Amino acid sequence: MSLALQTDGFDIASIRADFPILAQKIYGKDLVFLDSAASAQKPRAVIEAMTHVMQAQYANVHRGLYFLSERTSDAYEGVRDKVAAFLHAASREEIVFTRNATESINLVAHSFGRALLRPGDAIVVSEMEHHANLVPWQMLRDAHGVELRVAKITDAGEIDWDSLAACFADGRVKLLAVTHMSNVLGSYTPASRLAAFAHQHGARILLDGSQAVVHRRVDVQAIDADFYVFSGHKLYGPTGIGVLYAKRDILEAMPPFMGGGDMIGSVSFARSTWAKPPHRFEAGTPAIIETIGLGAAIDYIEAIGFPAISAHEQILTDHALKILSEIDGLRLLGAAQDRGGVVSFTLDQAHAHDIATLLDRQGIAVRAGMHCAEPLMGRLGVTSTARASFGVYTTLGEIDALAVGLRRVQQMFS
Amino acid sequence: MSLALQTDGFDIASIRADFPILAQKIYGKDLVFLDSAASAQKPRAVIEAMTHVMQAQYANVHRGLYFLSERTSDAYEGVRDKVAAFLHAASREEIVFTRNATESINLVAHSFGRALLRPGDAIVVSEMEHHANLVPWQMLRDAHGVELRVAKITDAGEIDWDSLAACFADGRVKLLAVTHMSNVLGSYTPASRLAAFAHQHGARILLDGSQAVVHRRVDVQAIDADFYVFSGHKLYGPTGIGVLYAKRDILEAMPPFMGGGDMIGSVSFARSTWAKPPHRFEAGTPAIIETIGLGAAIDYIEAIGFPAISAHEQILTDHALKILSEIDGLRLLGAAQDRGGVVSFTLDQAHAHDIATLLDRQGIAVRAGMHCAEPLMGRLGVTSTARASFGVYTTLGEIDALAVGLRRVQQMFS
Amino acid sequence: MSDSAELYQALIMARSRQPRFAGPLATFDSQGTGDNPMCGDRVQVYLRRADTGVGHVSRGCAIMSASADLMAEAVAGKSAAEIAVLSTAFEAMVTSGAQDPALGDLNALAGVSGYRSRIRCATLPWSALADALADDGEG
Amino acid sequence: MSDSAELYQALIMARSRQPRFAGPLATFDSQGTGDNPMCGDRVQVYLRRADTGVGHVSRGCAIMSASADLMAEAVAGKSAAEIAVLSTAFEAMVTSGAQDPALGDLNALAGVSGYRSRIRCATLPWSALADALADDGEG
Ligand SMILES: Cc1ncc(COP(=O)(O)O)c(C=O)c1O
Ligand SMILES: Cc1ncc(COP(=O)(O)O)c(C=O)c1O
Repeated sequence: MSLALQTDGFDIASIRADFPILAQKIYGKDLVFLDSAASAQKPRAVIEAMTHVMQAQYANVHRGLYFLSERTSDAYEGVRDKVAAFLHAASREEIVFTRNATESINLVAHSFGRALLRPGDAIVVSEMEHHANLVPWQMLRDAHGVELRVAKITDAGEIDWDSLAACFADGRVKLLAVTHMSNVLGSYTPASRLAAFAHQHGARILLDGSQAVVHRRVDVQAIDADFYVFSGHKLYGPTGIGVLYAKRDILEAMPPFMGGGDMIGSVSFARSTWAKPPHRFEAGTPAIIETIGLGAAIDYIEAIGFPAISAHEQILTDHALKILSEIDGLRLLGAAQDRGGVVSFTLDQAHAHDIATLLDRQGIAVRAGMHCAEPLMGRLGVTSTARASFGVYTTLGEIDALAVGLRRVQQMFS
Repeated sequence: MSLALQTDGFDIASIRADFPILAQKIYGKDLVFLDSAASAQKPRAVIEAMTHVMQAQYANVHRGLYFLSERTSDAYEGVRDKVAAFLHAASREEIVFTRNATESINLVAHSFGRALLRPGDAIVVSEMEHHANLVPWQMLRDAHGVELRVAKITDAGEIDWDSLAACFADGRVKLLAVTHMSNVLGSYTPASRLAAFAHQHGARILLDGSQAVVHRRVDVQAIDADFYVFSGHKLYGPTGIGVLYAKRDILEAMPPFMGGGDMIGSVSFARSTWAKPPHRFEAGTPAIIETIGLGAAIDYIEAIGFPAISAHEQILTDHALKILSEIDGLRLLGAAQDRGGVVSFTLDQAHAHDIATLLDRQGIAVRAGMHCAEPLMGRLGVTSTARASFGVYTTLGEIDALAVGLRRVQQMFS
Repeated sequence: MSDSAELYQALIMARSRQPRFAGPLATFDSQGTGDNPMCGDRVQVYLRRADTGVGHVSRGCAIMSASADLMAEAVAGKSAAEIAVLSTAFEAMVTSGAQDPALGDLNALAGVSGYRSRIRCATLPWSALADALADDGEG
Repeated sequence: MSDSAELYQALIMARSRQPRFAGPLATFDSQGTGDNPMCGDRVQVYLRRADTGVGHVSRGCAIMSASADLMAEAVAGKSAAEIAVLSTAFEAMVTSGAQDPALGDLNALAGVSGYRSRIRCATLPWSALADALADDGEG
């Protein structure tokens, strides 16, 4: 693990020291955590921000006229500014807090889908979507009579533009909902090109940024995204907090998703009116402590800086692709030109489950299964894969450890 | 504040020491926190449980085959058992995790409401509902064509049974959605009597336990509740986590609310099938850290014990009602026979906002406004109230401080 | 309590208790309303355009009703353009706490800047006035 | 890696690599399927009632396919009631890790108890068999 702890301009030793969990031993071995794409570990700054609110500042937000509530409201609403800046949104009113990326997409499917799409309109997703960006559209289809179309991907794991064009040919598509980075193949999709394509065809675009936002600077205005979603917990923040970005005019036109406190204008038994966005979409007591934790996570990442993070993860990914491809009987899935720190593979000799269990006993955490992307498994001709994914704290040495571990698994199975 | 720190069999000094925030000074004054009904403060045990997950155990749940994920899944699912025991549910499968009580009610309105109620069916709420238990039913009414009826309350702030009976007279009511304790008047409603009444009339009952669950032992089987909801953050737990209890057969019959990972059986582009309850209703990465925090909050409360908590809060409430009623020009709202630790009032001389601001500068936190119960304000003939509410850490001395503070406010305004 | 004196100073207490411009005008050209759904505050503003006479009916806290009354006094006889300037200066003053000589008695509300959640109380009458000014009398 | 040896012991490796009861039976009366949607594992079980002959088609990990093969061997010739007893004992054994003399070679799977998320792999074939037993041949 001492190998190449230091990549250029990136003080990995000090970054690792920021994550208390990395000092854990698993079955007496050093923890090699290669499952950040499922959920990332939390730096001390995030843990402390959450602890601080609870110890010194906590109260419910928005409606309290006293000191603690005002301070907590300021901190909560301050994170909205932070997220707006993080995504380079045009205004803070375009940032809606949700539980996770899944809820963000469901919110859009429900509010935009039922109110602004009409039966007969079509929605396009790609073959490499996470269930979170597929199932809500199926539910909308079944409830509301829209059509759901699937754009193919190439064998390399990139958008198949011919197939996409065919999906749009009849002019009925009103929404393209597509991942910005695949959680299985690591492929980045060309977000601004896809947005321009959708817009030329009179459709809106939703980008699932759950993976993408972790590895690179995202600029929703430069992309010209209509909707952009992500989860806090993959971005080194707490669970229970997610983000929906949507353009202001779209949010203004959308009815609420859930009803309750904080999202209303006025309420009478006969009839209620809605608050303006973003509050219209945040019913009830929000995830106050978690939102503040997300703010700390964004500060942490911004302090390292995306140029350094992207460069580091590029080195890791290149190294992983090279070293894993040298293992006989290992099949790497996907070969996109543009990819982030996620690598999926299968072994001829051993099933993904067996790989994960045997690596675990060496202290190495990888994910095995369908990765909430069952239809993609079918497309790839596999029933499951093993997946290693990288974060700011991942070292080249850990990737070497993975390769050594995989060879040991092969030995057992040969 | 030294006055009566000790009520019988209840070590309030040691309880207060468990809540780090209570040592804060506000504008140089001791914090007197009388807004627990909006959101309670967090004991060290909750803060530490959350910190511990993030420092030593964290990983995403359910799908990981490695050590950290297994441990975290066990801890997460363990809280389901804990909540089931806390509410005395018949099985753990009857406990669904949500963000808050508001989402729990929206889930029921959406999934039960759209799938199991038919246009023309009626829903009954009371005049003293929080917006969370009114607006979702209005939205369902407008989208789905059910009828929404309002049962009156008496001047004392109790359910008006004649009015309730009149609402049910035509046999079209299929759901009674009613608070178990008013967040404005403090009234407890007779939950099991209401449940029996609803059932005799062929209706289901949903109880909003957001306030009730904090002060007394709730037994959903003894009540025979069909649905019961509450929020973690009012129960000394973190934000971002709430609970929906529903009887097993009802949950089985309900379609999902949101779609995504973890709630599916199998997924293909053409069609997906749903997991069994409770997972069917928990799409995407759940609020893992917060759920574990809720577990710690329940342990904390159970260690004190509801008999002691209820007795303590009864003493506080009786004292507050007595001492506040001695203030000239102070009007107490509600006079239910059975009430919990929430007291609302108005002053002839000063508006609720002014009261809250002036008390704040004395370190006393109370809430002022409509308390997310705008229609109830109309019923009471006020536009807003000031509200003091009590928790396990509240002392008789703090209530005395409130009375002193209110007299000072009156002086300024006289 | 002494530091609250800064907010609840004599002029504000006096004007909330004995407002000079309370009640609808006998004749008026347009009307505007300010609502704060979070707390139930409501102010209605009546505007007579000829001399920019303003009357208000305030249902809410001392800050809000004093602000409405001081506003009515400050805008009397002013043009719409002058009112717009005044309104902007007022909002800046209650947000920053920095008194502005151009605001005269309105500066009594500077203390509200220290009470984040109360700023809205002070500005609500001004929203209602803007609403009245925008009202062309046909709505 | 040495402690993994307990789980992936010789019998399991052998039976997953060279199963003895793999493939559909030439003639069978009913069929059952076990699916684990979380990981994509699937096992199909073919049942001939006359002599309780079982064949399986397993697509999944070593634990699952070895378990299917050992199950086919263990239930051969047994009555439905006997199988129910065996199945309950098997589930208890893989959950607790306590070997049970009545289970014979099936005890090779005791090590799975230390791997919480893998217990489902071992029990999946048994669910498929229950499914086949419940199938009256008309479905
Ligand atoms: C009676 C009642 N119901 C529902 C709610 C809503 O709770 P939450 O905002 O946590 O969803 C509250 C608290 O605000 C309440 O007091
Ligand atoms: C591409 C992608 N989309 C959506 C999700 C769903 O995220 P969450 O479970 O946080 O809602 C994930 C992560 O699981 C993902 O990788």
